[in-house]
Formats: sequence, structure tokens, C-alpha cells
Amino acid sequence: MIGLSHYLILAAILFTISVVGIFLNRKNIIILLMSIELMLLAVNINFIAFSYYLNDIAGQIFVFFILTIAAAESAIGLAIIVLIFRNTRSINVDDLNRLSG
Amino acid sequence: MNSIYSYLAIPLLPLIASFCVGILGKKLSEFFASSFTILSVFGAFILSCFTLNQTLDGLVVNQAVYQWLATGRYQFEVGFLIDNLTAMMMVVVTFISLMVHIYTMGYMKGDPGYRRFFSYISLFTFSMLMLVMSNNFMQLFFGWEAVGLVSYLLIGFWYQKSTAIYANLKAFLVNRVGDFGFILGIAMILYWTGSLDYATVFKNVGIITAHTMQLFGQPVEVITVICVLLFIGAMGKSAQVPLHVWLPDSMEGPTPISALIHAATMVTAGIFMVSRMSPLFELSDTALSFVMIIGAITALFMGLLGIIQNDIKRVIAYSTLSQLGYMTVALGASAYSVAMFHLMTHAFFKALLFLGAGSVIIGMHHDQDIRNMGNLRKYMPVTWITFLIGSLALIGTPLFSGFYSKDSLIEVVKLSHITGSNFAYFSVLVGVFVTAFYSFRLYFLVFHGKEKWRLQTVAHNDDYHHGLNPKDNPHESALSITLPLTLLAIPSVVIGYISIEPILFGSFFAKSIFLNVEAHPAMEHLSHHFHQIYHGPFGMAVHSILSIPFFFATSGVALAYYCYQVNINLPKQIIKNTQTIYSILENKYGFDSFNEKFFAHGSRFLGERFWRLGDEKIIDGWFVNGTARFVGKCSEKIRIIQSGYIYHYAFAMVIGVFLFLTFFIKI
Amino acid sequence: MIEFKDFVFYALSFVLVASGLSVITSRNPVTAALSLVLAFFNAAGIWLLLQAEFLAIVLVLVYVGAVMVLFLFVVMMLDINLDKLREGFWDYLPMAGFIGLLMMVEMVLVFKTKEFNLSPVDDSLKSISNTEVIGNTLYSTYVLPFELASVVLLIAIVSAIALTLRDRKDSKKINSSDQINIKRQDRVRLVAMKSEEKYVKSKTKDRK
Amino acid sequence: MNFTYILSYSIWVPIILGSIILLLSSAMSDAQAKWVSLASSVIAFLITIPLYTAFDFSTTQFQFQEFFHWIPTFHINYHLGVDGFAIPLILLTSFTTVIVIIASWRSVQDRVAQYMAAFLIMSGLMIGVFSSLDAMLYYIFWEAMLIPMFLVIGIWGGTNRIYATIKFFLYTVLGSLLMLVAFIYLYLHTHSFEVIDYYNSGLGLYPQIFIFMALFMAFAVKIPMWPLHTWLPDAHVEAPTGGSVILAAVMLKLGAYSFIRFAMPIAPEASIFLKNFMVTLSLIAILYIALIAIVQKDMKKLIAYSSISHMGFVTLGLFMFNTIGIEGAYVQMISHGFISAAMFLCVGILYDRLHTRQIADYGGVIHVMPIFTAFAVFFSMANCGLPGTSGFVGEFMVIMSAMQNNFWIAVIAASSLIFGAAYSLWMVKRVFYGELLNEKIKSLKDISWRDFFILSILAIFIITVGVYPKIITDMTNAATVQFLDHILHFQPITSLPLDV
Amino acid sequence: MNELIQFDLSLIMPEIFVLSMAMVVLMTDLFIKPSSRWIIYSLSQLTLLGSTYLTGKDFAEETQFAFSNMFVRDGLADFLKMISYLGISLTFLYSRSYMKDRGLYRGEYFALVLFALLGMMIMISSHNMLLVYMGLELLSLCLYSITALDRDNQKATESAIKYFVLGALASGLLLYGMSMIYGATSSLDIGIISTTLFNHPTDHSILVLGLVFVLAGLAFKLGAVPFQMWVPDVYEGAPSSIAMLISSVPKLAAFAITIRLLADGLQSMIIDWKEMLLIMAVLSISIGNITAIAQKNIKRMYAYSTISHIGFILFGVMSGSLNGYASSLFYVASYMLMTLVSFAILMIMSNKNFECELIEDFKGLNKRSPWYAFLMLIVMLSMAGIPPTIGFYAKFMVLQAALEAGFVGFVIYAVMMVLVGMFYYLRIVKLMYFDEPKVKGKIEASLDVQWVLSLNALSLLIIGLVPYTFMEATTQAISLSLN
Repeated sequence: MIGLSHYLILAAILFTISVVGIFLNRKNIIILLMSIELMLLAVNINFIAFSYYLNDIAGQIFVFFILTIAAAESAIGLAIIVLIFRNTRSINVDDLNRLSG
Repeated sequence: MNSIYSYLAIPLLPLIASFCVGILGKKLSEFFASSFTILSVFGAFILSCFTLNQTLDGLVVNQAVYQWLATGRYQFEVGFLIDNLTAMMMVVVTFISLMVHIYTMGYMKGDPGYRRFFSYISLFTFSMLMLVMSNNFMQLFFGWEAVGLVSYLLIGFWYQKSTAIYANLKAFLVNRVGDFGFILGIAMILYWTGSLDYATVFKNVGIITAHTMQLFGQPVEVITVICVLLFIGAMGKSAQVPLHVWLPDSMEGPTPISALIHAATMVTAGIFMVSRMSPLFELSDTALSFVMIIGAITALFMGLLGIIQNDIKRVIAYSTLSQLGYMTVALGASAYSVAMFHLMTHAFFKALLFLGAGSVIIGMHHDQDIRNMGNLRKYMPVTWITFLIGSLALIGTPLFSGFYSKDSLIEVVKLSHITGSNFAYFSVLVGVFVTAFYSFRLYFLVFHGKEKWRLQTVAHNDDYHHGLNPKDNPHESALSITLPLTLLAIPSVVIGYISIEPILFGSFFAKSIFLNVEAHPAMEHLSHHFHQIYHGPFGMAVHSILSIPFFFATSGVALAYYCYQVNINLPKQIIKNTQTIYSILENKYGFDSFNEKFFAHGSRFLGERFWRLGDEKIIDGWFVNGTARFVGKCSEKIRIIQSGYIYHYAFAMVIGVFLFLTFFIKI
Repeated sequence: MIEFKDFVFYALSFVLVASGLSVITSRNPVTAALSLVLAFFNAAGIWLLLQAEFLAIVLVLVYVGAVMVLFLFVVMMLDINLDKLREGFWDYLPMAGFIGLLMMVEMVLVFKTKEFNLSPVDDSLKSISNTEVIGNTLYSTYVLPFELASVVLLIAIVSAIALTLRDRKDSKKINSSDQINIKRQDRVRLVAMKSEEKYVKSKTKDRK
Repeated sequence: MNFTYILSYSIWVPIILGSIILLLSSAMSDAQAKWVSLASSVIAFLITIPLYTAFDFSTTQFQFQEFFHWIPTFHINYHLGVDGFAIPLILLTSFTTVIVIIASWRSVQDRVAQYMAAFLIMSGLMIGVFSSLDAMLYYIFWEAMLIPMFLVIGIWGGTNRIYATIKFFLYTVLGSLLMLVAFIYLYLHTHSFEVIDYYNSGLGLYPQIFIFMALFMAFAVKIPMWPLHTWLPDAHVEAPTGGSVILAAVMLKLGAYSFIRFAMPIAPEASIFLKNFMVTLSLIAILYIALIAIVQKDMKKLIAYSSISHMGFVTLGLFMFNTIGIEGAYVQMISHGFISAAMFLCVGILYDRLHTRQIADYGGVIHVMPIFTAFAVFFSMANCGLPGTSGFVGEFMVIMSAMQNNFWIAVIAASSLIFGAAYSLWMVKRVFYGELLNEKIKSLKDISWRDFFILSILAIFIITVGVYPKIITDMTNAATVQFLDHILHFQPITSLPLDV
Repeated sequence: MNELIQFDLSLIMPEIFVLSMAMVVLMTDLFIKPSSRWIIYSLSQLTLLGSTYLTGKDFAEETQFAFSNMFVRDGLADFLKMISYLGISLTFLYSRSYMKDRGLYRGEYFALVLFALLGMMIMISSHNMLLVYMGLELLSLCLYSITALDRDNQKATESAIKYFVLGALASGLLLYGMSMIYGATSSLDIGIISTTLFNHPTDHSILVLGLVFVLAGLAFKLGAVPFQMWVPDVYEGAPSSIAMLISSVPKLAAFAITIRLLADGLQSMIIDWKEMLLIMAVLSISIGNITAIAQKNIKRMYAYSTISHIGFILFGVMSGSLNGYASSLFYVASYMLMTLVSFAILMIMSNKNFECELIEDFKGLNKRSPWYAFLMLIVMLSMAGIPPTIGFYAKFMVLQAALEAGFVGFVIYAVMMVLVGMFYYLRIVKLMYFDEPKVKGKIEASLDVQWVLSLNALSLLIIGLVPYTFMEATTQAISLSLN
């Protein structure tokens, strides 16, 4: 029988994948952002699973807002990436170390 | 003159004079400066004589002037104790001071520091009077240090001379070593008797005799510790071995100072102090033995050094050391009055000798080397005669003042049974011979024989000793110099004869000096001798002609005559044959070099170590700057983490979360 | 005995995890983006299992339809040197694997071993359509966040424009008010000069 | 006359006058600034005089008390008041400020108004420290005082001034931060920042030790006690003359005063418990530091080390727990205030003329500056504790009190008689005596009437206290008795575990 | 229902006003010439004035809820909002000429800052995790784009992307945590979470799991170690005016949600978050102070100093008592006042061709302008925590609260770190007062900036002399809100 914990574990696995993704794709900002999207997906699965098992709509509402805001966030994030690319002709994270120390 | 405040005038007169002259300085004429101070000291002298007269009538004043400090259960007052002992000292001090004042007018003529000098010696007179007149330890210590200060200032009077400023620093420091013991002694007295007032202390002192304290793991009688500590103070001031090293060097000061401070008055402060403290010292035989042995060593070994000195003042200085040793030996034998008696006679004839030496030095144009003198009696008759009188008094020629004091002293040591008295007796006996020898060595070399300055060809290498040109003749000094010489010569001759009876065997010191007759009967025996065998001072002189001291003295004079008048080359041969002994004497038994190497270098070495290693390297280097450096290094290390790469930042966050999870989730 | 629902869950989960892994390991950002699309589709499926139909659809519409397209658009637009980005790709794997694995184990242990003490809030929820419930609550209870969400979107628009919109460098647009407002001193500059003769003289002097 | 707010006036008048001078600094010429500052400092000094004349020395009560609620949230009050311990130090402070301003007349050329203002403000703050009866108020004055000093050393100091001033600041703050922790701890226990409430806090021994050590860090740095002393030589060497004078004459006293006011009465059992510790440190200061002073090559450093050594007497006297010791320590504080001020002024006078402080650069100064030399020798003598000067009284009393405790403590303490003379007079010998070899020294002129005036006033004070020290102990007698009574009969009520 | 909405709206009036005015600003910008930007500036300042009025008009004496208990208006909220208005207003004022010089004096800037203010107000007033998240994102998105507003500045864009990526990661973590807490307590409402946890002890470890993630998100916003890495880079990279904005007011909002979530919602988990906060606080204080020493760029130095200040704020929160929260509130408010001045002086010293950002640039400021040097001195002393400045009381209150909570050892450690911190503050003082100026020339600022800046800086001293009112306000705000 599939229970709540299955969903939570699935989300946990996704979450972990996204964390590992951050480590692996450290140089590519776009995939970095995608990893974060994956993380948000894990969060959403959590919320929806809880919402379902709690019989409470609030979780789903939260997910609704997460989706909205994540979209807005991506827009801004991508805009900044475009700026970066214009300025340095690269999105390589290694090139972004003018600020350090 | 019954109110205590009237006695204030005695010390204050010189103080006021000193202040006026010192502060106004160059604005005063030389004549005014000197006459003002002389008048004030003269006033003090006259008042002192009055006081002496009063005390002879049995007056004893012990009264506070004002309260100095009151704290808890302790009260410290400034006050005077005037009794026979004090009065005698006051007269001696003011008299010699007066003589020196007068003498200085001639001696210091034309010196740029003329006024300063008068200011200093007046200040000294004040300090010395405060010392002798005090009725408590605090004030005693004040006078004690104040005379030390003036001594310091006067030794370094010619401040451009490097030897002088070396000597004055040394004098002060060595004295400070003595004072170190002295103040500890005072502190112990305060602790055990609850007061520093003489009267109270002497009243309470009986209580502490039974007490012992642990020192180096040994039980020691408290009273012994107190006495030894106090005596250490006396050792500093009265130049007893091993704290004597400053006195020969102090001869760098002007000669009047040597006479006043470093012969007649200040250096005897220790003797005076121990006499004053007789109620304490009488309670501890151990301390008395200690005193006696130290005195004996000083008396003999410092005298020996006098033999080889060539500087006229140094010879007299070592003689002073030796005589101070004599006095100390007397103290150890509980013969305080004898010590005081010798102190007084010594003050007169030693001042005379020093002033005479000063006169010679002027005559020789500041050449002090006796090897360059000779036959001065022809040119300086007054000096010659007075000097001879002084020398005779010093070696103890019967009927001279020195005879009475010294002979009594030797006798009382002989009669004493305290531990170390045998050694002391031996020392003082040999000392008589030595004294006679060096005194007359000096005398013959200076006043008799060839006129050796005429042989000199070499230019003087020292700027300050001009010396006499071979062709010049020395002249007798002016009246201001010869007058004091003459005035001092009189008591040098007669004072012993006059005063031996009242001072030693009469009741003169009865109220001032406490004697435990049962434990220390030497004085009693001496008195018995004096009255029963000699029948008075003249009889004493007659008797002494057959005594051992007289024999030693005459043989000393004879030997000096032989060596320096008859067989002039003998001394050189002796020196050649006794190189080792001679070099030991030459090095003054190595005290100076030991002090220099061990104490001076040692403390500088330690200081340097503490500073460079302790302060700079360990505290500053490791802890203070080390911490700063450590933080700085940490800072640089932590900066590296802030690499500028986004992924490192993200890692930090993720790892942070991970660590938090690991720490806090308990499954 | 595996129920159908379970089977669907496992199947979807497997693909979801696989596509997730593909997102983080693919060489090309485009592949990654497409894998992410796949992941979203599977997630939407899982959400359907959890009876969140509305959100499942929104996920597909909004995320797949808009966000991922935006991603792809940017990926395509930017001329990216892929090789450089892949340098040392696996260097951090040990650490990542270690931390990821442990973290997962920790979380799984939390979820696995403990019983949830859940108290269902409202049973009536299941009787009405999911979309309707969401609609109702969104416009009543959650009206404030809803309004704020609109502000967030507005901000996204404003800032995206503010950041990326720029005048083209070769644009010849004329600002007429600037032209009218111009003053003489802005255009003409009077320069005081030394007289020519002196200048020449000094020149010759220099030559000497 | 009514002197209700006399303490506030003493504190705020110099601060406000100083601030005004600071604000108007650009509008004033240097000469104007000097005269205005002098006038201000004299006014400030005159204000403090009624503290002495109107004080009732027979009672142990705090007098001239002022009480206002300041921060009721934490029961912090603006509470001022003085007892016999504070009065002499307040007078010393305001007096020294006048001295400093006169002494800086010629030696300061740069930013005169700011310099003078800094000292005026500092003096107000220091009086604040001496008269605060509220721990927080005290702490604020204590810390605020650092700032002008920091700037004075940093702006008008010597070549290595920055290292010195930062070291000074951090060292001091290290201690005072721990003191703050201790105050807060006490506040949590007593719910008050009133010093008097702290006295009756009834803490157990271990909390007391904690409190004592925290306060110790603050005060020991200030005094300074070995091994927290290394800031002092640096600070003194680099500070301008006025800074050195204030530092030595007043600031070091703050630490000792605070031991009397705070550390010992608040933690009486602990102070008895830690007596041996404190005595050991004091003795190290007396002996070890004296030895270091002997080998110094820089005059100011020498005097700085001698200050540390002398302050060792203060702490030694305090921890003898007898009347003569505490009063001796107190007299030593006052006396050291005068003597060290005078010594630093002397060095300053030389420095202004030759711009070097190295002993080796001098020699034979007496030939050209006899009057000055007379003063310098006198102050050196006072520094090595010559009887008749104030320097003797404190040392004498402390040695007396040490003997009541232990023979060997007294022995080590008395050794300063030797070492004190050694370093003071050795310096005198090398600087003032000897032949005139240096050409530059030959051209020196003797001191001006201004310097003469300052030095004679100081000399008169030194002699007065030396000849009649009762003038000081009369002020402190009653306070001392109560102080000892409190410490020796302290009864803990409850014990507060350290880890609350 | 209608009345209810009306009541809700009346509570939220300031937010509505700010939102509407932000849009007005946005629209106005389209229709005015660049030379008339002062209109926008004035409009923005008017907005803040108006919202101050609206908030102050019915300053909350008691806690009131709106929008199904999502929105709360209480003493804490109103106090923080008032300070935020002040902060934003000062930010506008101080940055005016700086932004003009760099061509950033544009409508978007004002609109975005006002939107960010809205986000902060929402955060401050949120009583529901959803609203917390909304407010947070509202604020963050604005800040990301403002950071990148100087589009051609490589440093600025670099810092923006760093801020953005890490911020997104942080909100992912925060959301994950929220989901856990939601699951464990079946509610998003902070009040209900609190009562549920009190009444029905639920599974602990899942709560801890949630707590760790939530804390990570909060710590990121505050800039506490180990989530502080963005702070120095963003401070350095962003234009000074924007760094000033990021460093000042958002900390108030972050503090508010920290208090709401931890002290209110998860109060029964105090044992757990106390320790976590302790670790963060100790690390922040140490790393902040120690790393600041090695900095050459003053904005970076400010960043590390901020991190250490955050450590202190967490120290107060960690104490877990009303006293502790009040101390943190006092700290964060006074911190805002200090940081504004510190950045303002930086901007005054910059001009069109010169960007003052190296510590070296402060050399000899006393010679160039004694007054600004004095103001900077006050700020540095205040940041170092030397009385009688406001910074001292901030530290005093925090230490007092921490000591009350029994952290003797940590208090002593913190105090030692304060000492380390003094070193770099003193270095600025040293450069200003003891060194010779590298650049000559006077420092010019418009009259209003001069006066306000002076007032602002002097307030640090004046509040330091009479801190009672301010202290009482914070204590009141906390005790009214958290009972």
C-alpha cells in the first residue's frame, strides 16, 4: 500500500538529486537553476502529499503560489543571466569570481 | 625654652638658610650667601649649647610637634626627644658644621657652585639635626635618608667629573641597601610594638623578647631579627663591611664635605642610632655579636687598606672606616657610651685631619697624590701643626682626646665576654698598629722628606687636578681655613681629658642609654678600673704607657718613620715581595669588582632578560601580538573559503544544512 | 500484491527520479531542460494520484508550457561553450554523493521509521471538485496572497524589462524636446588662443 | 551654600566647555584656543574645590548624591556620589587637567583646540568615573574616556603611535568588556546596577571569584598589573606629554580606585581568597618591573616602567587588608599622580627642546639648565621614595602593612627602595650630570616661567604630602574603616551557581 | 462578510497605500522627462510619509488579525514598519545624488524599492507561512533586480546572479522546511502551529527536519553563518546605495519572520532551535569579526561586520525570553540606523568619477572634513559597541539576555570577539584621524543630506545618552506581541 511516507521519500530523493545536481553542475548556471526547480518540485510533492493525507486544501494552495512565484523568479533569474552573458560573454561560474575574499 | 616649638628653631634655622640660598641662588652675592648660612648655623650651635647645658641639668624633652599620619591603630608623629645623647650630638654636629662653613668660605672661593654648596651644607645640618633630635623611627628614617640625599648631592657636587657622579650614585645605592634593612627593621618594630615612638617601643619591647619567628626554616628570635635589620641600616650609613664600598669613593666630593659628612657626622649616624636603640640591642646577644664581628672586620681590614693608599683623602677615608669599625665594636660590647665618646672625639680630630688635608690640597693646587708632596711643614706651618695634632689624637697618644676614647674602647672589648669579642680584641689591637702606621706614613710623606712635586715632569692628564708646578712653592692657606683648623685642634687635644669621666662613667648617658648590666658587665668593669686603678684621666694616661696598645702605636709610628724617612726604598721592596697580598689590598679585597659584576651587572642582566624575553617576547610577542597575528592568519584562511564561486557558496549552505540535520535529528 | 495505483506510483516515480538524474547529468542544457519537462510530466502524474488535478494541469501548463520554454529560449539564445562548463564535472561527485546519500538516508529514516500522527482536517474536501475547492479558498481565505502573487508577477515583468530592455545602439531615434531645449553654449565653444606669431617664435626658440 | 549638583557640574562643565571648544575650533586662533581652554580648565578645577571644603569627612556616607532614573528598563540610574576615596582623586583629576593645559602651551602646535578640548572632555569623563555610584553609568564613563585618549595618542603621538594607541585601546577594552559581563551578571542577581546593592549582593564564593576575576581583568589592565602591563610603556612613549601626564597621573588610578570601589567590596570573600594571587602579581610588578626599568634606554619608557612598579605598591597595599595598607595604597596613588606627572613633564620639557627621549643622547644638561635639573633631581628623588616627599609616605605605609602580613612580602616590597633609586638616579646621572658633550645641548635654554610655575606647584604638593600626609589620610580614614569592616565581615546570603 | 473585509482592509491600509503609490510611481515615470525625476523622488518620499501616517494613525496597541488570521497587526509589526519607513526614506535621500551620478536615478528603482518595502511589510505582518513566503519572495525578487539595475556593471550583475541563485536555493530550503512543518502540524497558520504543538505532541524528528530547513532559509535572509556567503559579494558588487538598502531594512523583516516563526510558531521547540541558533550565532560572530580584519574593501568589511552583528541578534533571539527578543529587536533597529550612516558617508565621499569603496579612501578624512570624520567616528564606535552610543546598548541588552539565559561561557566568547571586531573599526578611525589624506578636495553633499545625515549619526549618540524611550519601545513592541 502506498502511504504518505512513499511520497515523502520520493520527494526526499528528488531533493537529494537536486542537491547533488548543484554539486555536479556547479559551473553551469542554467542547470543550477534547473536543479533548484527540481528542488521546488520535491517541495511541491511534499505539500500535495500532505494536503492529500491531511484532507487540507492549504497545502495545494501553497503549491499554487509556489508555482506562480517560481515562474516569476525564473523570469528574473534568466534576465540576470542574460545580463551576465552580455557583460562577460559567458555564463561559466568560474568567470564570476571578481568578488571574493 | 621649655616648649617643644622653641627647639624647632635649631633645625629650622639652617633649613631656612638653605632654602633661601638655594632658591635665590645667583641673585645673592657670594658674601651674603655664606654669611647668612654661617650665621644661621652659628645660631643653631649656640642654641645647641644652651640645650646641652639644660640637659646637663637633667632636662629631658620628649614631645610631638605635630601628628604626621594617623591610620587605624597607628599614629605617627613628628617630634623631638632631647636628652643628653641628643644634645651632645647636636653640639658636635653644629660645631663641626660651623667650622666647615667657615672653612668653605676659603676652600670654595671662586667655585661657580659656591652658593649651592652653602645651601647644601646647611640643608645637611638640618637633616642631621632632624636625625639626632627625632623621637621616633619615622623621623629618624627621614633624617637618615635626608643626610643621604645631601651626601649624594655633595659627592656629585662637581657634576662634570664622571668619577664624582659615579661615586655619588654608588653612595646612594649602597646606602639604600642599608636602608632596605633599616626600613624592614622599622616595619618589624611597628608590627611587634604597635608604635614607632621610641618611648613606646622601649616600653613594649619587653613583650617581644619571648617571641620567635620562622626564617629560612629556623626559629629566630624576633628581637634579633629586628636588631640585625636595624644594624644593616647602620652598616650602610656607617660604612661597615660589606656596605663600606661607597665611603672611599665619596672622597670625590669637595674636602669640607669629606670632613663634615663622610668623617665627622653623617657616617656616625649608625653609631648614634644603635646607641639610641640600646634598649633593643641589649636584649639580643646574637645581634650584639653580629655587630661586634662586623665592626671588628671593618676596623682591621679597612685600616690595612689605608696603608697602601696614595691619595691623601683616601688614606683618611680608610682611617675613618677603620675608626667607625672601632665604634661598632664598642657597640657590640654594649659599651654604647664608649662608642659615643669615640664618636665625639673622632668627629673633632677626623674633621681636623680632613680639613688639614683640604688645606694641603689647596696648597698643592688640587694635587692629592701624597707621592708628589713632601716637606710641606716648611710652607704650611699651621696646617702642619694641626695635622700633627690630629694624627696624634688619631693614633691614641696619651692625653690626646683619641687616646681616652680608643683606650677605653680597647679595654672594654677586652673585658667583654660576648661571642666574637676575642676576635674583636685582636682586631682592635692590631688596628692600633695599623692606624699608627698609615697615619704617620701620611704625615711623613706630606710634611717631611723631599719636595717631590719638584721632581715631576709629566703633564697632568686629569683636567681637574691641576697640581703644583715644579717651580712653585705651596702657600699656607687663608685665615678662613686655618681658623677652623685651629679651633678644631683644641678639642682634639683636650676634649677627651675633660669629658671622659662624665661621659663614660658618670651619669651623662644614664637617661639615654640602657644597659643590661647583668648580661653585659664590661662597662661596669671598666668603670671599676677607671676609678679603682687609674684614679682619673691622668692616671689612665700614665698607666697606658706600659699597655699593649701604646706599644703597638709607637711601633707603628716607628715603622712609618723607618720606611718613609730612613729607608725610603723599603716599601717598594716589600710591595715587590708581597705581590699577592698587595694586589688583594689594591683591589680592596675585591668588593668593588664583586658588586659591579654581581649586583650591577646581575641586575642589568636580569632586567634585560625580563624586558626582552619576558615583556617583549613572551607577553607582547606571544600573547599580545601573537593573538593579533593569529587572528590575522585566521582571517586570511577564512577568506579563502570565500572563493567567489557561487557553487562554493551553495556547498556551504548545503553542507551547513546537512551538518545541522546530522547533529539534531535523533532517530 | 501490487495494486494498480501502486504500480502507477512506482512507474511514475522511477521515471521521475530517472529524469531528475538526467537533468543533473546531461551534457547539454537542452537535454537537461527536456529531461526536466519529463520530470514535470511525471510529477503531474503523481499529483493526479494525490487527487490534485488542478495543480497537475497547472504544472504542465505553466511550468512546461511557460517556464521551461523560457529556459530553453535562454539556452538557445546564449552561445555557450559547453566543454568548458563540463570541465571537472565529476570532481565533486564523491563529496556530492557522500553528502547526498547521507542526507537522503537521514530523511528516509525520519519518514520511514516514524508514524505520522496525522489528524485529517476536513472530510468534506473530497466531495467537491478539486478545482472548485481551490477556487473557493483562493478567492476567500487566500485572497491576500493571491493579490500579492499578482504583485510578484508585476515585479517580474517590471524587472525583467528594466534589466533586459535597452535601446539599440544603432537606433536613430530623435528626442525632439532635447533638440528644442538646446542652448548655444552647449554646442559652440569659444576658445582663447595665443596669437600666431608668438607661437611661431617660441617654436623656433625651442628648436634652438 | 548649596552644593547639591556639584558633582554633575564637575563632570559636565569640562565636557561641555570642551565640546564648545571643539565645535569652534576652526573659528579660533591657536592662542585664543589656549587661553579659552586654560580658563575652562581653571573653572572646572574651581568647581571641584567645594567637594573638598564642603565634604564631611567624619561619616562614611556617600555625599553630594544625585539620583535620577535614567534607564528604568534596566534599573539604571544616574546616581552620583562620593566618599573619602573619591574626593582626592577628583581633585587630582581637575588639577592635573590645568597642569596639562599649561604644559602643552608650546609643545602642541598642531590642532591646538582639538587637543585642549580632548583633555577637557577626558577630565570630565574621568571625574564621572570617580563619582558614579551606578555600575552602568560608571562603565559608560570608563569606556567613553578611552576615546579621547585614543585620539590624543593617535593624533599627537610619536612615530609608532598607531601601534601604541591601538594596543592601549584593545588592551583596555579587553578588560572592560569582561567587567561589563560581570556587571550584567550582578544585575541579574540583584536586579540593580546600584553599586551599593552590589555590596550586599550576598553572593557565594565561586560566583564572587568569577566576578572578581572579570573585574580584575578590567582594573588590572588599567593599573596596570603584571602581566597585563605591556601597553603602558608603548602608550607612554608615544603619547604627547599631556597624554602621558594624564595617563600616569589619573588613568592608572582609575584601576586602583575601581578595586576599592568595585572589585573588593563586591567580592570580598573572593578578594581574600585570591589575596595570594594578587600579592604575587603586585610583588612581581614591584621587583620584575623595577629590574626592567633599570635597563631602559628611553626616558619615558623608564618612567613608564617605574609607574608600573609603583602601582604595584598600590595593589599590594590594598590586598594587605589592613588600614595602613589601604591608606598607604591610597596615599601612594595620589603621590604617584603628582610625581609621575612631574616626571613626564620633565621629559616633555627636554623632548620639546631636543626631540629625542633617548637617555644616551643627553648628558650634562645641568650645565645649561640648572633650575630645571634641580626640579628633575627632586622629582627623581621623590620617585625613589625619599622621605619628606610624598613618594616615601605611600611606600613606607605599604611596607609597614606588608610586614604585618608576612616578612618576605615586606622584604620584596622594600627592595624597591634599592631598585627605585637605581633606575631613577641612574637616569639622572646619565641625563643631567656629566660633561657637556653634545653640541645641541649646549644651546639649550633653561625652563620658562610657565614650566617653572607648574613644576614648583607640583613640587610643593609633593613636599606637602610628604611632610603632612595626614591631609590625605584624614579624607580616607572613615571610608577605609568602613571598607575593611565590610570586607572582613561579609556574610554570603545565598549562593548563585556559576552556570545559572 | 462585507464588514469583515472592510475591517481587514482597514488594517492593511498602509500596505495598500504603498502598493498603489508604487504603481503610481511606475506610471508617472513613463510620462516625465528624465530631468523631472525629482517628482518621482518626492512621490516616493510622500509615500513613506503617508504610510507612516497610516500606520501611526492607529498604532496597534493590541494584536489584531485580518484575512483569516493570515495578517497580523500588533506592536511589533507597527514598530518595525515605522522603522522600515524611516530606513527606506533615508535610503532614498542618501542615495539620490549617488544614483544620479551613475544613471540609476530611474522610476524602476523607486518602484522596485517600494515593492520591496511592501514585501517587507507583508513579512513583518505575516502570521501564516504562506504569507511569510510571499512576502519574502516579494522582497527578494525586488532586491535581485535592484542589485542588477546597474546593467553594464560587471560586478553588479555578478553579485546579482550570486544573490539570485543562492536566494533561490535558500527559498527552496525554506519551503522544504515549511512543508515538513505543515505536514507535522497540519496547518500553515503560525498561531495554530503553535497551539497544535503545545496540545498534541507530534513526531519530533520530522519537526526538527522542518526546523533545520526553515532555519536555513531564515539564516540566509539574515546572513548568518554558514548561510552568509552571499553577503560580502553582494555588498561589494552592488552599487553602494543598493548595498545600503540590502544591508539595512530587509534585516528588520527577516528578524520579524524569525521571531514570528521561532518565538511564536515553534516556541515549543525552543530547546532545538536554541542550540541551532547558538551555533550560528557563535560562528557568525567569529567569522564575521575575524574575516573583516583582512578586508581592504570597506563594503566587504561592512558585510562581515553585518554578519557579526547578525550573530549578536541571533544571540538575543536564542535567549528565548521576551527580554531576549526585545534585545534583538533593539539591536536590529539600532543596527539599521548605524549601517545607514556608514553607507551614506561612503556615498557622500564618492562622486561621478570616483567610487569610494576602499578602506584606504578614508585616509585623512579628518583633514578633509572634520565633521564627516566625526560622524563616521560615532558610527564606528557605535558598531564597535563603545558607550555612550546606541551600539553599546544593543550589545549590552543582548549580552544581558544571553547571560540571563545562562550562556556565561558564550557571552565571554562573544565579548572576546567584540574585541577582535574593535580592531577593524579602530582601523577606520585610525585612517581618518591619524593618516594623511591621499585625495585632496572637499566633500560635498546637498544641504538636506548634510542635515539628515548629521541628525542620523548624532541620533546614535543621543539615543546612547538617553536610550530609555527607544528601549522601552522595543520592550513594549515585543511584550505586546508575544505573550
